Amino acid sequence: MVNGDQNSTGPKKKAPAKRRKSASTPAADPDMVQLLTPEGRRVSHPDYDVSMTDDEYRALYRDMVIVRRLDTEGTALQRQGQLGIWASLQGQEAAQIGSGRALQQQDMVFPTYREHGVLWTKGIDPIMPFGLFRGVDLGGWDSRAFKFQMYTIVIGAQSLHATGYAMGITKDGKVGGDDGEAVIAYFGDGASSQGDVNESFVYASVYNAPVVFFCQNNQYAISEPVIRQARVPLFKRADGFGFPGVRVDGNDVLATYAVTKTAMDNARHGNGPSFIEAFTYRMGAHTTTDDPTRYRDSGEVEQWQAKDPIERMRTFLRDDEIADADWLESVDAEANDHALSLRERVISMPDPQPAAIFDNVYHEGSQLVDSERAEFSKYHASFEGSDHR
Amino acid sequence: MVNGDQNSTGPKKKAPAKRRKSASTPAADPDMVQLLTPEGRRVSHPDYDVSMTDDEYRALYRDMVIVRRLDTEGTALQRQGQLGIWASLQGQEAAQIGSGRALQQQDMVFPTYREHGVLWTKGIDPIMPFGLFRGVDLGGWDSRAFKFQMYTIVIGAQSLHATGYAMGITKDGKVGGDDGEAVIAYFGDGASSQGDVNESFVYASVYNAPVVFFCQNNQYAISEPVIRQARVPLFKRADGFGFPGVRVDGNDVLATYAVTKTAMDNARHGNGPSFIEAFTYRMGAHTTTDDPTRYRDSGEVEQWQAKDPIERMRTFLRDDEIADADWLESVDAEANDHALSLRERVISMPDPQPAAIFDNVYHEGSQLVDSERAEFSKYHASFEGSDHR
Amino acid sequence: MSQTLRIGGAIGAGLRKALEDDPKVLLMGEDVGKLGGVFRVTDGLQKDFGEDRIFDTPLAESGIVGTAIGLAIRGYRPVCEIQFNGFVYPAFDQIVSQLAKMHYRSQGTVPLPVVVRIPCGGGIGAVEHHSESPEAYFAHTPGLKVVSVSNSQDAYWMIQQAIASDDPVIFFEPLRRYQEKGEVDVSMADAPPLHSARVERPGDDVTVVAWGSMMKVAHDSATAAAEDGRSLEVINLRTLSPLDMAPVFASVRRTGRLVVVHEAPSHVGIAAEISARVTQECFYSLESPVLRVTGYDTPYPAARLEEDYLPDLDRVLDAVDRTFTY
Amino acid sequence: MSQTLRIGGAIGAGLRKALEDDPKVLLMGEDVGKLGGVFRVTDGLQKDFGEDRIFDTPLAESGIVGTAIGLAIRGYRPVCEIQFNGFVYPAFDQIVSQLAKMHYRSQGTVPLPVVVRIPCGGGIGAVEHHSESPEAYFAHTPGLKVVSVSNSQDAYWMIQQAIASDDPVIFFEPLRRYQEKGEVDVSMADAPPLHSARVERPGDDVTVVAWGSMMKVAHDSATAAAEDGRSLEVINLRTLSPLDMAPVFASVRRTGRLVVVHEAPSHVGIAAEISARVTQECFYSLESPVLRVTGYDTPYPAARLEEDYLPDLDRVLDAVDRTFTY
Ligand SMILES: Cc1ncc(C[n+]2csc(CCOP(=O)(O)OP(=O)(O)O)c2C)c(N)n1
Ligand SMILES: Cc1ncc(C[n+]2csc(CCOP(=O)(O)OP(=O)(O)O)c2C)c(N)n1
Ligand SMILES: [Mg+2]
Ligand SMILES: [Mg+2]
Repeated sequence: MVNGDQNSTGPKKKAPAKRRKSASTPAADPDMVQLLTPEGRRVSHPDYDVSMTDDEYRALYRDMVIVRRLDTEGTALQRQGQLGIWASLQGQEAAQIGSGRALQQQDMVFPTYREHGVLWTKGIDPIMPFGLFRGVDLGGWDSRAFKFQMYTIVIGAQSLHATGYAMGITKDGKVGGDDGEAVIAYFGDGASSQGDVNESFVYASVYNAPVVFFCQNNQYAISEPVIRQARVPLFKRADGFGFPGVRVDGNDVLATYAVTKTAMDNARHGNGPSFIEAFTYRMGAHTTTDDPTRYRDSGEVEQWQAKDPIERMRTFLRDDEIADADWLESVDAEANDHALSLRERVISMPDPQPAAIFDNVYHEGSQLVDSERAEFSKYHASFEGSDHR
Repeated sequence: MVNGDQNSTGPKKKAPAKRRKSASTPAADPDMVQLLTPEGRRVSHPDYDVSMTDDEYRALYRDMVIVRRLDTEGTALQRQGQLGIWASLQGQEAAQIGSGRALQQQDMVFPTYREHGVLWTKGIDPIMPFGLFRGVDLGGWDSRAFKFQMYTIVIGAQSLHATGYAMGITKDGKVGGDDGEAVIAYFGDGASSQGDVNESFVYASVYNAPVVFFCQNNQYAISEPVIRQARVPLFKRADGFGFPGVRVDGNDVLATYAVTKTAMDNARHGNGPSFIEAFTYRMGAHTTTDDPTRYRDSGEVEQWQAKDPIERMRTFLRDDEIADADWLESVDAEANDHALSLRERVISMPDPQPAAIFDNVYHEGSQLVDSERAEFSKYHASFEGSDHR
Repeated sequence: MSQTLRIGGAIGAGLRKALEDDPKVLLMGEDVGKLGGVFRVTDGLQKDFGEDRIFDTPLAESGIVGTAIGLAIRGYRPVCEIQFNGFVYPAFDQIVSQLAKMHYRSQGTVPLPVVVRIPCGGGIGAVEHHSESPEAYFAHTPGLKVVSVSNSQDAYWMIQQAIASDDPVIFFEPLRRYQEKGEVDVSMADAPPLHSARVERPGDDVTVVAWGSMMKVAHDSATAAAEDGRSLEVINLRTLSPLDMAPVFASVRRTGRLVVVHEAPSHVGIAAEISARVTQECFYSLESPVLRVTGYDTPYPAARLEEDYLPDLDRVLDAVDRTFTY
Repeated sequence: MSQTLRIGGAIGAGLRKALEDDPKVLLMGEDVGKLGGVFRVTDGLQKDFGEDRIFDTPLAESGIVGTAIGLAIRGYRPVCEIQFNGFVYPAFDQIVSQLAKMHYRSQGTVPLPVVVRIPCGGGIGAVEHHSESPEAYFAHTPGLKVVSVSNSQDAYWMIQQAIASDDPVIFFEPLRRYQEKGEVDVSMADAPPLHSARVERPGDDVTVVAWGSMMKVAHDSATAAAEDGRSLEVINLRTLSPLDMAPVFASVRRTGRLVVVHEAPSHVGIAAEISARVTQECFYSLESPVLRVTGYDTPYPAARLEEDYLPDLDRVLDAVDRTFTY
């Protein structure tokens, strides 16, 4: 199976409570929701908990391993000239899988350019965004069919689209009840400074829109540490706009899942917007064109290495005897297969036809574009047989 | 004297404490700083107080009476076709006089289009903004000489200018100490929704800029009640950006003075930005082109009438025997004189010369503008003696 | 069936018709609800169609257009009102980077039927930022369609056509003409296509092209010129992106002379585009270069100067005369 | 004294010189500090001039320009870096309504010496919003001055002139040429004025006008044309607002033929303005209409299509040929 169809691997709702070898002690930082420590110990939280079957625990682990492996392939493909650029999610797997798996089929996602993991949880073929990074398209896919909007590169712009879409849900009367629809808007710590993002808080609050603002605070906006964006924790921003904000350990897939599920359910039941700050770290470069050694030291990276989202989950699965070595290996093998098939399919992505430049500028066409298309074809025809291009 | 030069009429610092017949009981709403009740009773507040001489109390009252009278004249002048439009400050006299008088000479003001009262406290000839509303200029005055920037009509834009200017103060090393400089940025409740205003909060916080955001919540953005902008009190917005926010009774000139002075002093001493929500009411129309009866009922207006900033101050002055009937009358008479002299001077404001269109487009000139100016003159010369215009 | 309506009222009537015809149509903006907009164009619509469909927004233009995009993705057809021309700029990023490009980026899967209504132009003695003519910014932006109305008939039909269009349309309304009355055939079966220009007055000597508020100036000029025995052909461009040049080319091939009139500054304005296209297509027909009568390349001046800033009958006639000096 | 510098390095060297010459000069923007900007143009400047003068801003472009205006009012000379062309739009309102108009509104009392640096154009295989050419938006805005550099010598001198100017300057840098090397006379006493065009290659048959990234294409075309025995006169416009048309008029009066080249879409683009001006001034000299070779009127396409989208040598030569078909 090339995609992560959430029915087959996602956590089932109302899963039977399972034994908890180590779910008693509370987490360290009271300001940050945590259910699984960096050491892989389950801890409790007064407001949030998850009870999952072993299948569900394993599914989350599997997701994280696969999306990391696919991401590594993306970086490799760029290095080999197969992609123009790649934006790595390394280190943010728990934030993306935890939040993505907390979504229901009817929920709509408004991503940035880094949510490859969330895309996977929506059951979408992971090759989808590669067209954008390879430069064969502008990322265009049917964002409504997939319930996953196009990647947005202009920082923060999608937060308003998400809010407007959520306002539409309310107008459609699709809030209230478990089958209500909700929206999740992803953005980064840097985006929190944009006027658009703050305006989206205003609109979401005033119209009580069913939208969850999911901010992955990966500590950097390219080279700028988060202190360049705010001098207080980002999750505190929400309160002043009139809705709840919470910080979650973004490297803890269980906590991220629990917090996101609660927020999305609140939204779908008509209780309005909320803000989640997933406290995580961008392990790699901002993109393949970036050189992080210019602005941060290896010591910092190592500290976060010790909080790796996949490591801690693996430890938990092993210690709680939810998965054995064979199964863990099989997941790595499966991830590899996904990566290799992805690589082959990316490499064989065809270039678009030149005249495609003129396609879809308008839904109803335009005299101007049509005439330019005609000139273009005439011009290119004039080179037939010549050595032009 | 046509202007309100603040040395002669502003509160002196370190004024001797005076008798307080009625300064014991605390104010009603704990969330709103108040030192003078609508009934004109002095009340106490744990964090804020003012001790003023009788001269200073009277000066504040005089300011409010004069700016209201001048404002009435502005409305009258528009009705008589002498102005294109007028934006009335009626009801907001305490917010503007209280905050304006809390400023020091070296402080810079970034106003909206309604701060005629603040302008008065800066000792500026009140005729200054009438050029804008009459349409003979674009409001242009030497904003640096007056320490009072031009009126800004694009909602919220000035909040970023104020923040940038404040960043410059820090770079100049002009913070720290009682002679430090600070900036006050005025805007309305509606402006709080603008991206620019929220971005200015981010910048002010990150650079710890010496700026005070003074939001006059007059309950309306044209026809929109403040619930269209926010579902929680506006002063709470500041906290999430990392600086203090406070709500003050904007119809209480003493409380507004106290709160603003504290905030400005914090800024000038290097303690960074703060946010003040002056809770007040726009008694008149949004501007002379607006018809408030379309969107609010007289009952609401009457309720606020009972909280009138000038009334309560007059009561206080009388009850505390700070001013007698003669003095109160003399102030009304003085205000009238100001208004009449203003009216005469406004009516005789000359129209600009047509060719002024081309002046000051650039500081260093431009071939394009120069050639257009030349054509323009040639063209107009061709009408000499004709009945053109 | 014909009615007499002011231009503002005709837009309102067109909006009402669109709201009746399609439940997905929404009106949003500052003060569009209870107040009916500062020009009263949406007067009474909230009362009749409810706060769900006609709603006041927070005071944030980027938010207006940005949330309208989200609503369009959801399947609605939002009509955004920008209160005054000078206040569209905070929404510029959402318009040029999002609204204009999304259909292209989505390879045609996501149409964006969003209309942005902008009262434009000067002439009402307003303070700064209320008298701008920003058409060129939007016309230069691929992915947007831009139209400009100048009379009640067009106002009534073009707003409905813009709303029915699956492309984003920037809809310019000549604010100083809102009060002008005109006949509206509300039962017309075949309104001219949205993106078509129209010859409104045939003539032989000089072609005058204008749109929006300048149509009145163009027609008045033609009337005055006729008295001097000069026959002007007046063309109402109506659409600024795409341009409908065929009627202009046809006219200039006959007259050999063209004057283009607009309020916006001339430098890199729409008249420049028309000049370039006409010169290329009608090179041998031109008896004179295309002349432009426009606002000057300065910020919009103080109200007391706008009469001198804005193109008027005299300046148009002066240009018409100059086309005979080549 | 002459040095060999890449265009990016020459801008950096010019910035360094300006920082040394005037303590009021500041550099601000996203990642301009430690990182030295994503193109490394400001590399090393924060280290040498400190965080007070070269500082990273929050990720908010309206904030960058808006606070720069406040800093300029305070007496500083801020140089804002916009990271990529497509990200200037969130700052559009601050640029066109505030930066461009404030000097006019203040009746000349408040000069705004703010420079906004924008890496522009395509050709580097980037994703969307990184390859835009927004010159026309700014050139159409009175109150702004707009320039475009194309070689190391101009880069070094024009950035210093822009910073020294008391008017706001939008400063376009051809991002795909940042790496190209050129000689820079750093001790030159008389650099040409900021707002002057320059004939870079004399010729007799056809005039080719370009700027920024397209200068290389124009020169290559001239070289290729020469081989076919056709002599092109190449003019580097350098300044887009105001335009310096005198050298263009003089050239076209001799050649009678003009081709204008730019990356931006053609509809209401700068080439249209040049066409209109030249047709008006050189009406009797023109042997052919002014022809435009530009990007097409579509959003900037996917990277794999940009070669077909952008003007190149073949398209310029094709247009040159067509000027002989009239
Ligand atoms: C409006 C805008 N300005 C600048 C950029 C350039 N840029 C791309 S990513 C980025 C940093 C984003 O940081 P953050 O929001 O924290 O997201 P992250 O990349 O860390 O996931 C910047 C400045 C952009 N894409 N859009
Ligand atoms: C960016 C922008 N959008 C819209 C307007 C039109 N407008 C002028 S005043 C106003 C309401 C402002 O309300 P508020 O901020 O509360 O200030 P107040 O007028 O109440 O003092 C609006 C919408 C504007 N001037 N600028
Ligand atoms: Mg980040
Ligand atoms: Mg208000």
